[in-house]
Amino acid sequence: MGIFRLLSEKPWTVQASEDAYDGKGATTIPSAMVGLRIFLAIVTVMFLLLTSVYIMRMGLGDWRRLPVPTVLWLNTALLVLSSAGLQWARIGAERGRVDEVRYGLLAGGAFAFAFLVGQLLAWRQLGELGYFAATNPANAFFYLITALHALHLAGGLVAWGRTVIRLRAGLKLDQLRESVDLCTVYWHFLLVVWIALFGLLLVT
Amino acid sequence: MAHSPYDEIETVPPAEVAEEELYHPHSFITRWVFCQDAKVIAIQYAITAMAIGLFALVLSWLMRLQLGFPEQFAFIDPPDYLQLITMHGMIMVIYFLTALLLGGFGNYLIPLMLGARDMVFPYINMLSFWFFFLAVLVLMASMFVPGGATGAGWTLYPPQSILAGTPGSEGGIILMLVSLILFIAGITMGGLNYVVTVLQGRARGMTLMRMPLTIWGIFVASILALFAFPALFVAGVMLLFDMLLGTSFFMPSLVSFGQQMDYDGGSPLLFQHLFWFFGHPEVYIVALPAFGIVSELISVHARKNIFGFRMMVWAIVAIGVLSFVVWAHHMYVSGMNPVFGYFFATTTLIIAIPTAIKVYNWVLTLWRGDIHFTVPMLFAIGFIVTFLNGGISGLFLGNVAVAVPLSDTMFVVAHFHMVMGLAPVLVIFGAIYHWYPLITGRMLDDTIGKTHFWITFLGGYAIFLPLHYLGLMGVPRRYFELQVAQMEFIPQSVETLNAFVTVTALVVGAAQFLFFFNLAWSYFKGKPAGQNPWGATTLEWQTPEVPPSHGNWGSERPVVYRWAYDYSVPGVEQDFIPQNLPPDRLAGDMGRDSPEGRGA
Amino acid sequence: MHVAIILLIVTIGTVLFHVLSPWWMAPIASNWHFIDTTIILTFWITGLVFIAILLFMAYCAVRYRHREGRRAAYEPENKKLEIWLTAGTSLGVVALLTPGLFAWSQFNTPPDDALEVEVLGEQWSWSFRHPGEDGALGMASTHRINSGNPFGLDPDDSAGQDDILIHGNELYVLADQPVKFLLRSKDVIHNFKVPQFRAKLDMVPGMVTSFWVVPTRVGEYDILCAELCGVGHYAMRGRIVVVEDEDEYIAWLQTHQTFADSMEPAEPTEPVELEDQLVAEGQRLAEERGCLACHSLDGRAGVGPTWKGLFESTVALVDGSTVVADEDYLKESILEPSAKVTEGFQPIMPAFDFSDEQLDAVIAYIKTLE
Amino acid sequence: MNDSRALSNSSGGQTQAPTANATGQQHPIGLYLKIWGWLFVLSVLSYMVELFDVQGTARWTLVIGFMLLKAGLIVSVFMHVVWERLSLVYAILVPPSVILVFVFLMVLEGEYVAWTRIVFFGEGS
Ligand code: HEA
Ligand code: HEA
Ligand code: HEC
Ligand code: CUA
Ligand SMILES: [Cu+2]
Repeated sequence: MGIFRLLSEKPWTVQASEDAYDGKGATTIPSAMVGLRIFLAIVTVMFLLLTSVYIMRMGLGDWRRLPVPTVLWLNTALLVLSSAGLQWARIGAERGRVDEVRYGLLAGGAFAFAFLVGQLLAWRQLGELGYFAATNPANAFFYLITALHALHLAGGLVAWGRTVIRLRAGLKLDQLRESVDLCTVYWHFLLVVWIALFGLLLVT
Repeated sequence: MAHSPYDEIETVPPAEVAEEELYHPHSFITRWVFCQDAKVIAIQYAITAMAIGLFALVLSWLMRLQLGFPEQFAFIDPPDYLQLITMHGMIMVIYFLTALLLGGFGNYLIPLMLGARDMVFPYINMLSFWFFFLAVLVLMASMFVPGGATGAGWTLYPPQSILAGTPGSEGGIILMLVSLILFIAGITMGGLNYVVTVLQGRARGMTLMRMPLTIWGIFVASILALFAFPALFVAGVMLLFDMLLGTSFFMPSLVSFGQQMDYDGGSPLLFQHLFWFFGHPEVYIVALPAFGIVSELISVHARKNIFGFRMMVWAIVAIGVLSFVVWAHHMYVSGMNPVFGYFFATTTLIIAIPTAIKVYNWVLTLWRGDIHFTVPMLFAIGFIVTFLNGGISGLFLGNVAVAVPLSDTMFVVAHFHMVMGLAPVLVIFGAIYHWYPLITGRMLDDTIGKTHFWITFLGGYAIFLPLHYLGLMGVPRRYFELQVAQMEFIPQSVETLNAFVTVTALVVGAAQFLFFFNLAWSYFKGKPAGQNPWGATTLEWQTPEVPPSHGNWGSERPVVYRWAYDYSVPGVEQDFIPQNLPPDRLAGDMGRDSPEGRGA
Repeated sequence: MHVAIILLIVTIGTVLFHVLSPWWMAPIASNWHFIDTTIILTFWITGLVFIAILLFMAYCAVRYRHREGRRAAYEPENKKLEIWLTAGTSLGVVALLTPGLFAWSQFNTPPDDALEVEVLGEQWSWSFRHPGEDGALGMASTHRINSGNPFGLDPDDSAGQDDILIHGNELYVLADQPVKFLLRSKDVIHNFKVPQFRAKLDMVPGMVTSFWVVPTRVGEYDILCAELCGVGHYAMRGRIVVVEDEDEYIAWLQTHQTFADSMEPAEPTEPVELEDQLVAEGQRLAEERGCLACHSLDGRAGVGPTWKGLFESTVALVDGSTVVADEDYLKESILEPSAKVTEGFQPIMPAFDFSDEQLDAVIAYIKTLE
Repeated sequence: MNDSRALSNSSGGQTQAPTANATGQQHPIGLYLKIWGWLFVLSVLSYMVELFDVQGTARWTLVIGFMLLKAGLIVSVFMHVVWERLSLVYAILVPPSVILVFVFLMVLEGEYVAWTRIVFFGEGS
């Protein structure tokens, strides 16, 4: 219940400053990671809002289920592999093994690209079957949600690319550990989001 | 300051930027254009926001001309009028107030008041400004596309915002949405920066409860912004889909000018829920920083600690949390599920309690104080009066059954201008008078300042007080022309009243040029301010150089020993103790230079 | 000192304005007195707090202004005072909220004997539907709306056959008869508001909303649209007539057609000559682009002037001048409607983007309407 | 939040400041494998719901329950939240849960709109 203790402190009762606060940030986590955490919370809020709108819109009567392209299962597997790759890199970074980091990163990125391509394929397939965004709200949501998710992943790939370039440039692992960490957490997050959204698409 | 144990810690703590990593500008471009120093970014934000705010002010004159003297200004036709109110409302709320309070004041004050050298992510901070700037450009561009800017009202309700019959439904609305999306991207980057800096970047000794209320206000407002803007983002993207791809998220089946449209099954209420889920927190996003700043102004200029400091912090936090569960009070007459009325009326009136406490505490800070009626203090008092008045009309609107006749009338217009168009704007003026010496090293002129204050405060009050009564009578808002002669329930005298309001608005508007003149003139000719002209305790006045230079703190960051409100402490000769003054030096020099900066 | 004086002036001025100004709620004409009472109560409670706070500030401004040697008190908090103030405010909130919620629950429980009348809004005019003899409104939906069936009624629903369709912005209601207005919109969101009734509600396309009133005072009142609905928002007005005399009411009802009558094929009144391709094209355009939503073909004025006999007629403009409606004038009126505005109408017609051929077609069609 | 001594850093898993040396911060791979196993089981379970075509409230409770469990596992282990201080956990988890109010009300609102459509337009599902 730290938050309540914190807020009931009487700041005018003078204390020594060292006891009060050591000036090293509210947490011991690097600031970039704190920033990422908060950003993830924001993205969660965004997808939750979408989900609630989805559920409401679903109840309005004209909802036609959309056939789930099989390729999505493959894509899910790809994204899992991609996350696994990054996790591998992260463990490698913790243990100081450059090779693991390199292969893990490359595998993670490659699978993520494959995932994006797979998503495009899914769009193509649906388009060919005549499921356009405008024909039904279920389709519209499908395109909207997958597009937003893909955009987020694409953003992640930019950060990933930067890490790979810095690895190539021969930066020390110590200097890279944070970037690898950030990427990995972001990837896991997007995997959770995807699994949740995919589940939603499946059951509705 | 003594050598601190801080220096011996071998790991670089996350928030401290090592000297070699500190951003150093190398050319004119990197110093003033693509600059990563929070102080420069703050100025960039502030100038852009003030310029666009001035533009929106001019738009309000045109609107008032039409309302006050209908038929005499033939160049304003109904589509123009709708475009005017939409651009006026949207710019004022988002591009002016939000950007100025968070981007301008947030960037300037957070690092300085917390004893940090800069924001934790300076590069992202710079990007944040450029996204904002781009958003402003796109917004301006929307006025020049065929069909002009959107005229759907700042609430952009579909279906009308994307159908023929509303100006700007061809291209204006698209650019408006794009601009909003850019703005959201920018404010998210900025907001992350502010929140993480507050969490991670404070100087040693600066506990959260020792932070000045200004920072508390900006901090909570930034959190609100981070979690509220996604709702606008989602709504905006979905509206774009409806418009460009023909989807039916918000669009039911409908017949537009006799033509069956292809839409089917969507719900316009859905957009309203999303919009207000953003929109209500948004009004507190602009109110909370103003609350924080005004607490600072009152405390400094009444030479007294803010009354009930802890309550003030709790109230800010409580308002922040509650503001997410009151949104549908904007939708009492929207046809939503009537059951919601009970819930939202209750939460809405509950949120008035912490707000009321804040009002009491401001007033009680004056009580038994040593009030210096400086220009910032005057603006703070003006704020209390207008905010109180507008808050009270909020109580009418929040009480669901009472809102039924008043909703969508001039009463609402009067409410939000008092509480948002006047109150925070007065605080912003006060804040500029207060911090101008820190930014430029010179005082603003006192006489011009007082004239500016009295005209703006009394004039503004006279503009918006009568509008409440028009609303009570039933006069609707967003009407191009009232056609008083044709409507029985409106007496002829309303025309005179409207003309009076218009004239007052023009006078008040003209008075703003006094302010701009003051800004420019004092920059060159103002009285030199010295180190700490108001005798304030907070860290921003304790920098080694005034105006603070790059990196803010010279070679050593300050250490904080006390809260921000040690004014008139018994037993201490000076009437203020800077936050970074070690207890063992209490009797010594307090670094206050020119007491004459404070008027009588 | 002058700060205190001005604060006093502001306080007194506000109170005087409140008491003396001639601008106040329009006299009520319905059963919603309770809303007015709650408003007055709110004025009293909040007004007293407002005055108290301003006067206290004025007092502080005099008593605690800076003088030589003055020193402020040091008092970080005063728990007792703060608790009292919080409690008092909470009490005030309860006092406001209780009648408010009570009124809201009344607002949402229409009496069983209320007459259901439908209000249909469109850009920018009103029409109404009375349930007819069976007292029940038939099903209606936007999908079925077309020029022959402007309400979109279901022809197979027996309840709808005797529904009385009322065009032309004017509605009669009986005094002291509870009415439940069912609100529907064809296109965008509107809001059905009669200031004297206090009650109002948005009309949302794709759903039906409703509220009820008992009109209590005989008279004619303005109907306003209170939700922004496009350029004609301010001009979207109607009349509601509250009558006491039932015969008068019935006589008025009988001047309107039932749905069943309106569906009978109209006797062919001088069929429009369509020999020409161009005219056919023009007619198609006029229907498709929605001109007929505002312009009638039978001489009645709608949102816009009728097209019947328009060509070559002399049109009075708002600026007092007149023009002859030749081809050039018609062209200009379509491409740039606000250039010359017809007397008696609002400049709300959207500008249309027609090619020259389309223009010719539409004008050719207008020419045939004599 | 300010009090850095109040670390709930018990199990030793802690991401470090960039330049600090990683001292015994490795997570046992076994733990990750176990979690992966659980995730797999949970996914299978939720697809079973689909397979056996459970309907109505039960379906929703099950599906959402499994989903939340999975999300919880991933967030707490892979994103290291279990090892974090409570206050940061609040800052990250509280705001999204406030949205649940919104979700709930939107479900009610959807039902209400659909209801008016069925009653007055004779449309609907
Ligand atoms: C800074 C901006 C700001 C702030 C702070 C507020 C504050 C409040 N607002 Fe306002 N509001 C807007 C900006 C703001 N509003 C805007 C922009 C709109 C219109 C949007 C649009 O439609 O375009 C709007 C519209 C709006 C509506 C919708 C009206 C309608 O369209 O039908 C409602 C309804 O509940 C409302 C209520 C309130 C309430 C209860 C408060 C409260 O927080 C006020 C609390 C303050 C006080 C209560 C004063 C102090 C109290 C005391 C000193 C004690 C006395 C009190 C008691 C006895 C209880 N506001
Ligand atoms: C911050 C918000 C803000 C501000 C400051 C204003 C300022 C003014 N507004 Fe505005 N207004 C809105 C927000 C604001 N407004 C909104 C959200 C709407 C609703 C739009 C909609 O319906 O969609 C609206 C609508 C609105 C209407 C209703 C239109 C209608 O419904 O038909 C009117 C009519 O009189 C009006 C008038 C004015 C006037 C006369 C001023 C001013 O002239 C008041 C007096 C002037 C000042 C107090 C000085 C302020 C100075 C600046 C802004 C310059 C900035 C520069 C620096 C700080 C350096 N406004
Ligand atoms: C929303 C309502 C609306 C629609 C839709 C509309 N008009 Fe009009 N129109 C008006 C109004 C109101 C006027 C009178 C005011 C004016 O002159 O601008 C008018 C005037 C005119 C006039 C001049 C008539 C006169 O008596 O002076 C012409 C010609 C005309 N419209 C043609 C069209 C055509 C062709 C279309 C469709 C393509 C169309 N209108 C669609 C509202 C409308
Ligand atoms: Cu219809 Cu406004
Ligand atoms: Cu609100």
